[in-house]
Amino acid sequence: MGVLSILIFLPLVATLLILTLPSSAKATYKYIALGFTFLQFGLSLYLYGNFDATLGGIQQLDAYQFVEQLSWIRMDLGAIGKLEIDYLIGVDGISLPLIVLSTLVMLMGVGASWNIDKNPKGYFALLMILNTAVMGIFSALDFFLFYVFYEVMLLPLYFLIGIWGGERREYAAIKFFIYTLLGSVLMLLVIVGLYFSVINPVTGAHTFNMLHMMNPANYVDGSFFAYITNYHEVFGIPARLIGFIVLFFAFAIKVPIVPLHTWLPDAHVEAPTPVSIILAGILLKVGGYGIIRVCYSIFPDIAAYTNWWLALIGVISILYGALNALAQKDLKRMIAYSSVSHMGFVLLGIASLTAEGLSGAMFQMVSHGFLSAALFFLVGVLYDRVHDRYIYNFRGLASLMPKYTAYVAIAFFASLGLPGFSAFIGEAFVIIGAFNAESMSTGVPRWMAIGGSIGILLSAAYFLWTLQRMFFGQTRLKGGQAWQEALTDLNIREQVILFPALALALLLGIMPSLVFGNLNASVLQLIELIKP
Amino acid sequence: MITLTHFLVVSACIFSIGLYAVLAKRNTIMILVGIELMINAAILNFVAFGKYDKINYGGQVFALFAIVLAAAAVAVGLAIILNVYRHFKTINPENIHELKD
Amino acid sequence: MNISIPNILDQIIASIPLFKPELTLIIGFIVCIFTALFMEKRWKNSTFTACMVTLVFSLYYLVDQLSTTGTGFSGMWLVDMLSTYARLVIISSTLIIAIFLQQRHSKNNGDVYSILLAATLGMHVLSSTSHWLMAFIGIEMVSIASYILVGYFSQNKIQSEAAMKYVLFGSVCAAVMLYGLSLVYGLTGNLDFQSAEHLQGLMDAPEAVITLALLFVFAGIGFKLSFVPFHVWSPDVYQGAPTAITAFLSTIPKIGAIILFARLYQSWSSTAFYFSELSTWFIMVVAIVTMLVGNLAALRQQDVKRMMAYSSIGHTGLLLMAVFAYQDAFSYLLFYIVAYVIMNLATFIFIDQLEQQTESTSLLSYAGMGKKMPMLFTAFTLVAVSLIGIPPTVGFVAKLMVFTSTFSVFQSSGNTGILLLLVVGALTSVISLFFYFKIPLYAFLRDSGKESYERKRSSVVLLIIAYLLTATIILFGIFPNWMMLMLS
Amino acid sequence: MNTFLHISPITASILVMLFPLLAFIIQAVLGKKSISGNIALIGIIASAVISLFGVFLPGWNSTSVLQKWEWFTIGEHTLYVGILVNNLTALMQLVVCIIALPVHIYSRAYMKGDSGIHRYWMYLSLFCFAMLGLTVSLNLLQLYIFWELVGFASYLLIGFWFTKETAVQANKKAFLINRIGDIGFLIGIALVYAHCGTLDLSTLFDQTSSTPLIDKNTPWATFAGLAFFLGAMAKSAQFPLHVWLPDAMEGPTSVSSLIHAATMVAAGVFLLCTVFPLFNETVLLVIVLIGTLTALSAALFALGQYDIKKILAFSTISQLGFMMVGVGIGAWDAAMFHLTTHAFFKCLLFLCAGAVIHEMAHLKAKAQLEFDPQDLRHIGGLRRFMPKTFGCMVIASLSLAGFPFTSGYLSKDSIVITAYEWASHLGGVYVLIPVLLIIVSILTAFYIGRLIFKVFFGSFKYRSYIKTGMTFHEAPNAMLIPMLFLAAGSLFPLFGLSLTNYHHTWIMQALDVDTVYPTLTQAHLFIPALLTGGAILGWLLGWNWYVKNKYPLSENNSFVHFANKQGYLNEFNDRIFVKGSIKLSRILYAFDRHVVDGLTNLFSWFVRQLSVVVYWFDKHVIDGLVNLFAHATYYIGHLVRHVQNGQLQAYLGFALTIVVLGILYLIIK
Repeated sequence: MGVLSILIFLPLVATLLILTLPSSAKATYKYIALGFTFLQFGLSLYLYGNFDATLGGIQQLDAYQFVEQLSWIRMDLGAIGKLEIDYLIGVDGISLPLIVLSTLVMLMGVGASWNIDKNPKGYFALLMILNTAVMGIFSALDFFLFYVFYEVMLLPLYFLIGIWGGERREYAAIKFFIYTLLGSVLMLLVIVGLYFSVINPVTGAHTFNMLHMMNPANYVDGSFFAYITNYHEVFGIPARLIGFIVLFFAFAIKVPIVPLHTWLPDAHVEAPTPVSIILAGILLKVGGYGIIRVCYSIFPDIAAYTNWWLALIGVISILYGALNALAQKDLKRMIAYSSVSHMGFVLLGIASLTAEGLSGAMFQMVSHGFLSAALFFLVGVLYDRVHDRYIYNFRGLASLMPKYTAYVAIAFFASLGLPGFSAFIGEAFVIIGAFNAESMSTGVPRWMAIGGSIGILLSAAYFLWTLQRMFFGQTRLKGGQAWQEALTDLNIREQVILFPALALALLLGIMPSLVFGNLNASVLQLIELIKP
Repeated sequence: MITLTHFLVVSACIFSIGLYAVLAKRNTIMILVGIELMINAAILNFVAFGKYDKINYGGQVFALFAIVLAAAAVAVGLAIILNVYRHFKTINPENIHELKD
Repeated sequence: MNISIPNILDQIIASIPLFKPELTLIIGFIVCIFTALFMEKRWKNSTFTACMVTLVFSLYYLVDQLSTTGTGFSGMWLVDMLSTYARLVIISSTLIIAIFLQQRHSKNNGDVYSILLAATLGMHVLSSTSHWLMAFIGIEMVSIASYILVGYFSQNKIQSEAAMKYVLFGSVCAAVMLYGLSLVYGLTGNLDFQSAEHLQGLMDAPEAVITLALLFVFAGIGFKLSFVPFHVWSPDVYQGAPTAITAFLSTIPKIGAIILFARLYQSWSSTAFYFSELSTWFIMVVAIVTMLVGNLAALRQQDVKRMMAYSSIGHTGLLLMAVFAYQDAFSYLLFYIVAYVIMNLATFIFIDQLEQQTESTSLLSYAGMGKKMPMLFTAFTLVAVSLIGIPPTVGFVAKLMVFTSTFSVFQSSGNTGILLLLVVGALTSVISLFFYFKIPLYAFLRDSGKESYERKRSSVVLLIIAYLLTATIILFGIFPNWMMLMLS
Repeated sequence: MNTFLHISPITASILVMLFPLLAFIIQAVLGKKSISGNIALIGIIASAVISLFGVFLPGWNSTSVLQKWEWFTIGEHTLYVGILVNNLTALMQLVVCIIALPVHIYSRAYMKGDSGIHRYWMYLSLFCFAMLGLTVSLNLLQLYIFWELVGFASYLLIGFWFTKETAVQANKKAFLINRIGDIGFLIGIALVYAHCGTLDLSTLFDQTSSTPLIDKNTPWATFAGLAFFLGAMAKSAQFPLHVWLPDAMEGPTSVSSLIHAATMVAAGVFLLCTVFPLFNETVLLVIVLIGTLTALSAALFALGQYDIKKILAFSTISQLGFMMVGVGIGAWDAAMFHLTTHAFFKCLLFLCAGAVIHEMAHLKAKAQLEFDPQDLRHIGGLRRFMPKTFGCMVIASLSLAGFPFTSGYLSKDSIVITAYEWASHLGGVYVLIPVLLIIVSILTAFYIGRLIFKVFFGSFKYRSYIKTGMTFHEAPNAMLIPMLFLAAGSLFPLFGLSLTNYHHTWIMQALDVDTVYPTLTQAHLFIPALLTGGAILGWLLGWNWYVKNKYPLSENNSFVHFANKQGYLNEFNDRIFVKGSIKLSRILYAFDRHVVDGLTNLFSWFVRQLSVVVYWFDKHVIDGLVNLFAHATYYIGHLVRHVQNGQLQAYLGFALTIVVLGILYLIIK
């Protein structure tokens, strides 16, 4: 039982503990959850500390770290050979930052759900299951395992949104679920296809091992997804292209990209604050991670072939999301759309196929992780006080709750890409990478980069507009006197949750090497893989 | 001289008649009768073909079994129809549609 | 072939060992009839006990039959791994059904068990023969037994109507099948569909007649498997029949039929002649349509049993997919069957429990029940998840294996239709999410206006069984090879 | 002298940066408790001293030194943070310190008693840190970071009185328009990085290396150059991105003086000087044109203003235009020189204006009057009440107008003359540029004269109140001393003892860039004359028009004719120039307000509407499609159920019909 497995299955223990405890001890649930997530955070920091940044990972197993490999499922299916599934987990530069991020955001999430009083038992149990699934996704190296975690993640979310959500929670929950499942069942077909196209060079059996799938040598000639001598076509489209598109579709739903994003505003708005924190902080990253780890690593040839379109989609998402955010009157919705815009940068960076762009995208994912978490938390603070998020109902909050305003201002400026904060590094390097793409001749034209940079301008527009509209000017509230009393300034707990996130944003903005350092080898390796 | 074709034609006719009864009759008993007819058509075939099956009398044996099973099925059917009549006071399948979407 | 009497006798005596489990069943059947007649007065549950004993015994015989393979009764009786495992599944699920019946219908239920045993016997016949005569007998036995089971407890209109529809529809299909069989017999002169001359006869036969014959034959099997267009009876019957019987109908008869169908298809699709082509296309088209119809129609259902009927239609589509991809390796076919049986039994037990609580099988009556009985609904939700085919449940593994095998067929043949089959299979599972998740939706997300029901007649035994089944669903979902070890 | 403290210029300049940062952090931690501003003051004093003795004196005219530390590695490239100390940066840093110091002192008195004073000092220190960091950055990305930070600080300071609607509108506008520029800057950086793989100024523009990294005559270089210039345009409020600066006057006057007059707005010019080697002819020409246009338009706008700060704001814009021209014609040394001198006198102008406004505001408050304390029409004849302020202001204005003996004279000459040389070298229409510049400087003289006369001469509207015991007195020493200091700085001696020849000023000698075109000696004669003459003329007109707005001369004067002539001249001038130009200015200003600024607003409005449309699209089309799909599926499900009508025979019919159809199809096909 390696440290990574412990990291993954620790929350499961918490779940069991919570479920076994009688409801009379409901007060302790949150402390259990908090304790376990803290433990996890510690473990992830341990991983971070003992991580060897020189190893690349990506498609060679020996370059992964904290690897654990157990043969899990061996089934003889007669004519179609042996089913070979391993419990194979490991960490490389791509997954490490996301793991650390997830543990942190989970911590924030638990902190944010401090005063959940509706059936805390179920709530924290589900939260912990979700936690396990997320950790699993980021460290699984076997496609079957990956898929299992990927799907397991959905169930708790459905209930977390559906039970603890807002008025239209049923709609939001099922919409989210259907969307993601649609992507993942199609993904399952591609997984099966890959399974038949790839053989484990050692045993000669078909395998679900992702790393084997990344190596062209392991493909069976004439198989459906074979690298060379592949005549398979479906409706005139080459098989590998189909496979890539389907996988991309599956993950793009999670990212989400326009026009597959419509589950996101509903899910975010209806979800309770902690869940939207986790949604924005972690689950969107699963999409980006999937694109890098699965689509690009397993179909590098197609990746190089389609990146023009991916970049286009990225730019569209950036601008489209930003414009939508600009039009919002509900603060939470506004932030949800801003996530769409910011995740567009991730896609653009990935599609640029340059070291700068990819690193920028990864960095953007990390920074957006806790920044959006902080933003949603801030919205939650307001909502807790007066149960209203309508921007026009607030005016001049600055003089009413100065601390809160300060935090909001910092969070806003951090996420609109003010230098010195992490988002800037991410976005700047995505742009730089996109510009670089032409020099590297990866086929992403410069006007896309410019389009992306316009997105930065727009993000400034909607954040500043909100800031000016809600917080500055003379204090005028819809709720009148009642709200005046209700709107108390941040308390200690809230500050304790907020401060680390924003501090981290600043820290990473000043010392990006904290992330880039561990990223570089893997990114270069990936570039190598894609550029034969 | 009666050839195989005659048998087949006759059985086909019987089958069709049975089918008609099953689909068209407004009385469950008649439906049962229709079923019986269909089965008998098949039995007729079996016997007819059995004439050409030299090795073991598969056709005839099958025919026997079929008769027995048909009888059993019909018996059960009648019992159930009786039961239906107790509840519905009718055996016209048109009026028996409690269960539907 | 030598047909002198002593030879035949020798053969029969020689085949007895292969027939032990069925013999037990037959004996048990008779014993049950007598106990039901005479002992019930003095000793309640005597019949039940007798039935259980019988089942256990035949289970035992089956287990030590595991290694043996062979044919008996001049090739009419065929014992191989597939049939043995199938019968194992049948027997064990019959055990559960028997307990179910005993828990639910404790009074004047004597004859049910004998009929149940008869049905089981029929199923055994179906699953271990390649001879049309046996097949027909098996089908009829199962059908007649099921008619009786459905009609047995009929106290109200609905149940009697269900019985009537079932018997009439079934008999018509049987008749049609019989006619088809007669034609097949005429064409081939041999009733063993694995034998050479049978295939030879089909090869030489004119296409039109083949078409007629095959489709007629498939009608009979289609009725048992309830695939489109022979599915129409199942929603009504499932809804009308008592829940315990529905549980029986939705699981056991399908096992035998699917095994038969698998054998049939395997032997026929081996050649490249019109009839094999026909059956290939038939299965593909029917599978697609069945999955679509089943899942789409289920979307609108408000009655859980009816919904489950449609869901089982949808699963029939997937079973057909498994049959389609069935070559020598039967493991995933059995795997899917087992998974399907476990899931359905669990589901119907839960439905029954709730029916006892709320006197209704309508989804609306589940509103807000999640708070009152969290354990049950959590388990129920897990089963639903498994029915959709989401990991980490056995349903997912089963589905994955079916897809896998189908894909292997696709890769070898490159037939785009198969890809369509796969895509439909995938998409329908998304659709199915919608209606399966109505259960947790109502239970957890909605609030009940009504006051809580008084707990009455909720059988602990059944609940325990259901929970165990749920546990196995998860367990086999995570470690499917354990089940495979049992299967091979 | 460079043995001072025995620290290298590098360390020194780091310290210079760090002190304000330290002050900022301390005050941020202290929060409301730090209202005195002592911390900020100490910080800036320390910076000033170190920057003068530790960086400037040792660094000046010695070879440029740099030191860099690895920041992070991305891909194959490693980025460094570093400090670059050469004449340019050292000078800029010193200027910032020297200007910031008096402003701090001034603010102590000026901002006394404001409720949010603690934030004021915090922001001010933050700004100083960012600005000082900007000056000595080695790495373009690092530069960009500080570049945006100063913008952020200015955002905070403009919106300092955040309950004032206009103020928050203004700071939003300022930040957004600066964002446009920043994106230009970022694109420039991206391009440079994409082609050179490094962002270190030292390696990029390494004069010594035989093969320069950048071939500036490539299309991308042009593109990059324009991108950088876009950045500079927004920061330095060049037309048409100047619209934010007048609004920015909503901030406290002391802030305007430091940020929006002396230092931050000059950062654009500084940036262009830094990346100067990148520019090719095309870019430079664009810079010249935009610069001239800005200078001219802003000067014209300034003519018709009544708000003191607005006038000064426009004059700042116009002077920045001068500097841009300086850069554009390749004489960025001249531009830097003007930047330096301008920093002094423009800051001084603002401080004086601040003092005046301060007093007016006091009066307004005490006498419960309702008027805008910044409006010229309410102010007048103050020279009696605040002579010292008057003195300072006069010096500053003279310097701005470019009278001899002032620093403005030298620096302005330097630009205009070089422009003339440049033009005459190129010939043709290019001559228009220096001509326009001369006209602009005359206009400058006129409007600043107008300001002076209107404020300090004529009669004071509210005398009566002062008669009735209301005190209206000189600014307090805390405000006066900085002003006096700056006034001293606005005179020529600070820059060199030569009265006339700017070539002898130490700045020009140090930064001397050799221009391709020859120096024309005669230009050094007539252009200054022209400028001075024009300036004097402008002031005379102003004097005649605003101070004695009637004919000054009596009948029986020996100079009657001449006087009359002069009178005619006056009238003539009056009709043609003054009235005309003022009208023109009004019209143009209206144009600026309603068209240029209007365009900005229109654009923002347009984006708003677009966003609404897009959202509608998102909600109804895309999401609509999704839901439509769901409902369609649902409806199909409904259709499928039609078979289940409960009729047994219908079921049978259905099933068997399908079988028959199947048979028929199979047989027929």
